[in-house]
Amino acid sequence: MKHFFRDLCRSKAGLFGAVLLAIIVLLALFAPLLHLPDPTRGDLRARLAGPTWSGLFSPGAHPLGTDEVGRDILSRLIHGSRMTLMVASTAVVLGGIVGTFLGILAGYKGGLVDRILMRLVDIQLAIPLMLLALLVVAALGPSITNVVLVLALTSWIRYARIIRAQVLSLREREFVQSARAIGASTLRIMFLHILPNVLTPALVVGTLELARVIIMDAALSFLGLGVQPPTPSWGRMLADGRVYLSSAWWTVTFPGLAIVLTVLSVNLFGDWLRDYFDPKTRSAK
Amino acid sequence: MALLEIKNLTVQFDTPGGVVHAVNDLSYSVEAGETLGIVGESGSGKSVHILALLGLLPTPPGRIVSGEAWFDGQNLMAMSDRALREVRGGQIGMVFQDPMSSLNPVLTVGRQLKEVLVRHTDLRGRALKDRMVELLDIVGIPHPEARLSQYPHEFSGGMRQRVMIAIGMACNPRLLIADEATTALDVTVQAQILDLVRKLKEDFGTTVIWITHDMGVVAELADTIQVMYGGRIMERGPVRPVFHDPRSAYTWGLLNSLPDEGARTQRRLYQIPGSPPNMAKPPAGDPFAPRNPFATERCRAEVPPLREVGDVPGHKVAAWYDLPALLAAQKEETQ
Amino acid sequence: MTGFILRRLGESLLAVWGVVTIVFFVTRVLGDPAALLLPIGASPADIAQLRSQLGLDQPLIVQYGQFLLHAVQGDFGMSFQHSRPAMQVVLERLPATALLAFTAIAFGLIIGGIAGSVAALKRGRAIELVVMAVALLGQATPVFWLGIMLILFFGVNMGWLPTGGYGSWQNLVLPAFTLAVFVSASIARLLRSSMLEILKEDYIRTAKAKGLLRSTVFFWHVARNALIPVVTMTAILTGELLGGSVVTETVFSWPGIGRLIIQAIEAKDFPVIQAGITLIATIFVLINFLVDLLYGILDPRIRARR
Amino acid sequence: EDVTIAQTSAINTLDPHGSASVGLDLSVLSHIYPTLILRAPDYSLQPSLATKWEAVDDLTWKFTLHPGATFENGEPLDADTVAWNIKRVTDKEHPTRISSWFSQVSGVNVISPTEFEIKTSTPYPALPAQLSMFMLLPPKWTADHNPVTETMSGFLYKVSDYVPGDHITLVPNEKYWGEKKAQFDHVTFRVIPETASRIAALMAGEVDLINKVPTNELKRIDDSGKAHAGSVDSTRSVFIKFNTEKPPMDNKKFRQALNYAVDKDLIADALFDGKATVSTCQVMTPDYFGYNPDLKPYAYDPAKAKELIKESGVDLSQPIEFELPTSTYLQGEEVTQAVAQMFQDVGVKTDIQSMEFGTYLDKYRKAHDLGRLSLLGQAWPTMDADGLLTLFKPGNQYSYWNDKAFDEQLVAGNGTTDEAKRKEAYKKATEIMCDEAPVVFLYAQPATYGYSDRVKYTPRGDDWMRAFDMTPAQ
Amino acid sequence: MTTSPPVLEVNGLMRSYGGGKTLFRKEKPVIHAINDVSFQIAEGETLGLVGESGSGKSTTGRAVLHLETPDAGSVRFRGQELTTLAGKALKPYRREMQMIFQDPYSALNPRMKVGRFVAEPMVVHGTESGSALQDRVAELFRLVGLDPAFMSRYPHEFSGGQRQRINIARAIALKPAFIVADEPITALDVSIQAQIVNLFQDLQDQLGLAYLFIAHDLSMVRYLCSRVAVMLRGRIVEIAPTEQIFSDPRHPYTQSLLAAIPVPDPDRRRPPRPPFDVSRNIPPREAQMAEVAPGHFVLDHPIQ
Ligand SMILES: Nc1ncnc2c1ncn2[C@@H]1O[C@H](COP(=O)(O)OP(=O)(O)OP(=O)(O)O)[C@@H](O)[C@H]1O
Ligand SMILES: Nc1ncnc2c1ncn2[C@@H]1O[C@H](COP(=O)(O)OP(=O)(O)OP(=O)(O)O)[C@@H](O)[C@H]1O
Ligand SMILES: [Mg+2]
Ligand SMILES: [Mg+2]
Repeated sequence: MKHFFRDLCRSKAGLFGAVLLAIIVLLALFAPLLHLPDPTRGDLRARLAGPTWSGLFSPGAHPLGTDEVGRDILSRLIHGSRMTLMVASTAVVLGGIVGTFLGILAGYKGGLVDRILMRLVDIQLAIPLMLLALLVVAALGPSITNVVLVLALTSWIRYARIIRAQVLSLREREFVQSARAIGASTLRIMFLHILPNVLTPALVVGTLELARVIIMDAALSFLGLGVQPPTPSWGRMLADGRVYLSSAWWTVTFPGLAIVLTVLSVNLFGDWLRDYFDPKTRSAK
Repeated sequence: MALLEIKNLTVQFDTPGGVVHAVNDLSYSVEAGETLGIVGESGSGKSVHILALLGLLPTPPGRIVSGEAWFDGQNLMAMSDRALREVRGGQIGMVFQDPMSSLNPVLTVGRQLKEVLVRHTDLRGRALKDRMVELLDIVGIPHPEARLSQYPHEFSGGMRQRVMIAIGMACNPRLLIADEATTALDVTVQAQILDLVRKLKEDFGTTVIWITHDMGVVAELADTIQVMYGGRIMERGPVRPVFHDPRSAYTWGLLNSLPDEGARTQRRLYQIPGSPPNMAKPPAGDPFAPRNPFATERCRAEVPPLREVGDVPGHKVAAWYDLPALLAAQKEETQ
Repeated sequence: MTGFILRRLGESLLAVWGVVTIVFFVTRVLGDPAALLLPIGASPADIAQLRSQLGLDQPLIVQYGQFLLHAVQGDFGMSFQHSRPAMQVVLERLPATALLAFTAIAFGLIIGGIAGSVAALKRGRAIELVVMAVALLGQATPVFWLGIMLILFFGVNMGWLPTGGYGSWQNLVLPAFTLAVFVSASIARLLRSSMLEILKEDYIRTAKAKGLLRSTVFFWHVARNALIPVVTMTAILTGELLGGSVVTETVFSWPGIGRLIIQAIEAKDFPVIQAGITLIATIFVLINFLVDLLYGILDPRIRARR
Repeated sequence: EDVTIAQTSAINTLDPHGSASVGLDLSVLSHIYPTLILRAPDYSLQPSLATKWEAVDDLTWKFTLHPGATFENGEPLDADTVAWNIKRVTDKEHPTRISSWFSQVSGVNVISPTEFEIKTSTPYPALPAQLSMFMLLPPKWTADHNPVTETMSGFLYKVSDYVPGDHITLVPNEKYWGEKKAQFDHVTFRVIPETASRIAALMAGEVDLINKVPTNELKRIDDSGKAHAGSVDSTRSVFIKFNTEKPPMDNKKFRQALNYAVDKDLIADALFDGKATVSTCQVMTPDYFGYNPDLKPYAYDPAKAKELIKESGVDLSQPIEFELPTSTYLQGEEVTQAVAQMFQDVGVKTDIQSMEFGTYLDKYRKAHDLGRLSLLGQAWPTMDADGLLTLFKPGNQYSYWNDKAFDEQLVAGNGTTDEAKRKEAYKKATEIMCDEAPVVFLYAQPATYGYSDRVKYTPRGDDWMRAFDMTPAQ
Repeated sequence: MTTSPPVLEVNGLMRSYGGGKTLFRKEKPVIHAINDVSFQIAEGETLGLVGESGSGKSTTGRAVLHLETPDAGSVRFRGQELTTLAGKALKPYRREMQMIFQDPYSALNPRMKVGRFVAEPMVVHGTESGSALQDRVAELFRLVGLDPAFMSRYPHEFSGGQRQRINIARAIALKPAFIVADEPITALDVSIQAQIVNLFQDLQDQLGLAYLFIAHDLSMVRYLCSRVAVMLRGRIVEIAPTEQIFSDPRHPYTQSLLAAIPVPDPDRRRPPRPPFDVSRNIPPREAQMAEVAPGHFVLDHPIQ
């Protein structure tokens, strides 16, 4: 743990990403304690008020303005981060687990398993997200769990493809043969020998997916699938503010910025983490 | 006159584990027409100093701290990139060790051979093609014409290595540098390649630097042998005196480690005690001192300079001790 | 050769059939088009009659059989909304979609290619940081935000380009650029990382040791080998863009397939959904197939492994 | 002079009987095909192909046609043509999409080339209004052409250029038979689905007329100096529909309480910048026949609401689902959230469930399974109480409300063409509906618009978007 | 010839690659990587396997250990036929037979601590657990000459020789009876080669191991092995006791191989001589082994 922080402090980019991410996560965790205006209730008369910095600490101040129902955007952003981060990270992780597993399976087993899985990927890619989303709503009804499900469904293929390619080359490495030589089972080889060696690409895909998934939440809310109003989420805020982009820029720009910052921090921190967990680059003792 | 003269070359790597002192104040020269065999511990800077010389060192993490390398009156270290590219491949041919990864897998062998010829010679069209075929033929690849349009993966390891050598000598370089060029090959192919290099020397007076772990190859091919350890030269000189009368404890250890030829007489091979130095924390004095049973206090404290020894001119050793004397003393003791 | 192609084509056909089947059954659970097609106040009897007119009163499996039977003959039925052959409705939109997709991909590849190469070759310099930061922004910026900002600036404030629509090259610039930003961001990131890998390879050192010109090393040795992942990504992106980039099409009023299909889904226009997705799936599978062929050309080792 | 009109969605068909969508297909096609009657922006019915019409008796309407009218190809626009067209849409074997509009029409009597009668099975006072949405096709041409993809003009304009999904351009029809004049050399309908893009196109001078502008943008557009913007009341009422078939919505006191709980004025003022008009305890706007001018909206009285809820004895522990069709009504999401907030203020918890409009309609029309609360906006194109109110008639699948007394008044209202009698019946009906409160009455959705200063435009609250409501500014 | 019973008997082993249609060629040529390979290894014996690069040495090693399924032939381990076994049935034999790979760099899992890597065979076979396992790993580390403190390090922190020792520790963890060592010293420098070879010997003395020792370095083979097999294009062309083969090579390829050994003595430079032309002397399929002296077999076929 000590190494962890010392290493982290050495990398400017990694530290920046980590601090930023920590702030975002802490804000999300402690949102209820921050005495922010209620994010789900607004004053209709104060709707679409622009950001004002005068009297910042007075109760009626809206440093980032208000939305179309007069709710404080700052408060919605901070409270929304809970839902957004929860949904996005669950979806990314879920998609990551499934995709990584299937990628390893396809790559390691090869042959028929591989061909079936890869055609499955083709099929999945050809079906538009919207149809998939509607199907899930129709079949299971709208709920947060289903949002996560849809997002994870669109996500696993990206992992699977990239991991599979990686595994194809790993499979030929001698340590895999060595594992077979000692009588290790296929599952053991897949999880203990191959998996740790594909975590890096999985991490890279994951950081990229995070951005996509957060934004996708906005698309889903057009279908009524996303997070239900008035619960705040960044995607929802993007979707709802869209109409007002030209007259009330703050409604969309701040959630957009929040997404960009989150993605940025996750990327920077992820890059560093990747190096940290790569034993090759971590020989600093 | 020396074709290549390296002066005070120091190369370091910045790694998370600290600064690796890969090459330390290395100086030597190679005469035109000479064949220099370099042997030594892995990690002793054999490959790195060659890469530094040719401007091929990966920077970062590598860093040339100081040094000059005079090739034919020009300092390679001070040369512009552009000028250096004229020298590489044309005047200095290079053969790397790993034949599996040193050829570009997606280009045909012919193309990879052609590139270097087009770059450094005026051969074009028919003449170019003829030269390519000739080169493959020289290195002993059957059906050269057909092979030109094949990809590296269609060649066996030995054949790939021969292609690498063909590329290295394609433009009749004045200096050919081979870095463990035959390690992965069986001895017949190795012998073939050694014959080839000898022929090259005879026909063109090519100067050769041959890096290897195989003492047999050095004995067979080289005029001069240079033994390296910890980024420094331990011993250097014409092959005969060095093989027969090693003056460095490390050279002595190396030669001793070889199995006897002929019927098996030893139960165990001699092995040098200890393990290679961590070049991120190099020992203060003689890098070999920690493993050297003959080491003195001075060895551990102070880096010995390379000094002339023995009767054969050019035989030099970097050691504070006098090995023959010590060995004689030891022999007496055991008796 | 033919063996591989036939097998691969067979698999592709199977994949298209899979897509079509899934879509067929999925659409049927989504709702009833009859309720949407008739004006408010239409009686249940009217709706029932329309349903039988559209053939929706038959058992699902019969409908499916009929659909397959006609689909293999290229007949995807009449659009419920447009009262015209569904495939015709879809194909009308194909040129616009293809134009936008290919322009965006082309721009994206050029910009992303340059950016990614620069970032890889100038590793550790300030320029790498700048390029990668911009690429990250390009990936994280919501497309509609970017689109509308571009419209407001170039269309309204400057008046240089039309705010939307389809027709001349001016109409194409903004939507293509919007998509290209996204494409180039992906390409740049991918190309950079794959180039960094390639630059470490021994054969690059060999190429340099031959004294080759920098451009030769770059184009023939580095770029060529770094291309494979880029080709994979380009294929996915092309497929996605040919399937329609709904948000961009909507923001720029571009008459593409994506929006058509979304509208068809909203209106439960089954034939158009089915025709559209069959077309997309076919294109997609075809692209993947071409990519597989291209792999073989790019990397002779893959050719041998088959 | 040219004019460009932005539409929110692409037209689907060129067959005027193949779509019931007034704002899209029918708006475009009404430039090409003639109607017997045209509705003016002030909703008055104006002669077009028909010069005169009257109710002969409760079940018969007589029409007189413009003499000598023809289609562009010379086909006559006479009584036979009208009869053929009516037959086309009332053909029971091959119904068209608009057949339900004419379900009461039982036959046509051609008297002379310029005179004919329409027979209805029951009194149909709204028939002329309904006919203002009914366009005529040339019968002979239709026999060997596909009206879905081709057109044959019989009115002011004809098609010159059509790119499906993007735009359709019209030019004047030289062979037009009437006195009106085509005001523009080119009329282009362009598809611009995204609101922000539509406003941008107007500001950039690319289009001359847009609709469905969020109310808070109106002032900005108007102030820009490049265009004008405003709004009028539309004929569409927005309300919160109760599914009275599910408890506790069967409880009248509870329904009334919810009406008291909503601050309609605040919604109209704040969310719609004062551009919306609060409904007067009925779903009709003043433009409807049968509008009851005497009714007053439920006052905003949270205290009373709470009291009534207490009296009703409804258990409030569980949230009530509140269904919201997305991207359907102007600022519908905002209204729903505002209302939900007001409900909460009186202790009624709701659970907003947004869904895509198609899904919503499916629940509403087919599955008959609406949530207990849902946001709905309804209008009736003939602007007659017989129509809009029928949607609440017991037994009607759209009703979700079963009230005998209300039913009796509706039966009385459409049993005659006598205006006084009808008015009386609807007055009673609306009173019952106000008291019984099967919905939370909210407001008339504003019809917002923006137009460039190249044109003059008379705004209207029904959905028609027509070039002949505009003139060049000079 | 050998006195003790054979631990391993290989008979008529075949393995080919390729074949089938490809995208750009009508029919891919079939590579007969190994063709009719037969030999025996006695308990505690070391058989050297040398030959041309690409002659099928590694393939033989892998096929013997059932890491690759042979097309034909039999592999008997202590009398039990292995080629017909699969999955679970094979597992007990995996305990008894191990492999040391050519490349010490790629044979270690870069993401696994070496202690765990060495412990893995015992975990898989459930022979040891808990602190006993730790002790055993430490013991193995000492046995191969590594400091047990290195257990929690990652492979990249080790030198080539140390890595090869880790590989060996893993291979001997289950106290196997037989090990295939595939060019275990090729990539190492001379002083480390000596260490490894000494280690092999020590282990053989302590554990009674039998080795199949694949190498290019004939002087090392001569030093270490009691018998030598020479491979050429997938066939064993000669097999004999070491001294027999070095003193009296019969097959021309063996002869050229021996003649090509570089001698580490500058005074005795090998005279250049034309090498054996392999491509013109590929042993025909029907060629048979002939016993020319007791225990000395040579493939009998015409030589150009
Ligand atoms: N890219 C690099 N990054 C960090 N250290 C390096 C790098 N390349 C070489 N080194 C270090 O430089 C030193 C010299 O390495 P070099 O490759 O020259 O050894 P060598 O003598 O060629 O060994 P071998 O016989 O194994 O090829 C070693 O300690 C090595 O760890
Ligand atoms: N997986 C494979 N696919 C196709 N061909 C293969 C495969 N493995 C080996 N071969 C081929 O089989 C032959 C024998 O290969 P093998 O690796 O056994 O040779 P080797 O004797 O170990 O060579 P080296 O001394 O170079 O290690 C070679 O021609 C090789 O190209
Ligand atoms: Mg080296
Ligand atoms: Mg091998």
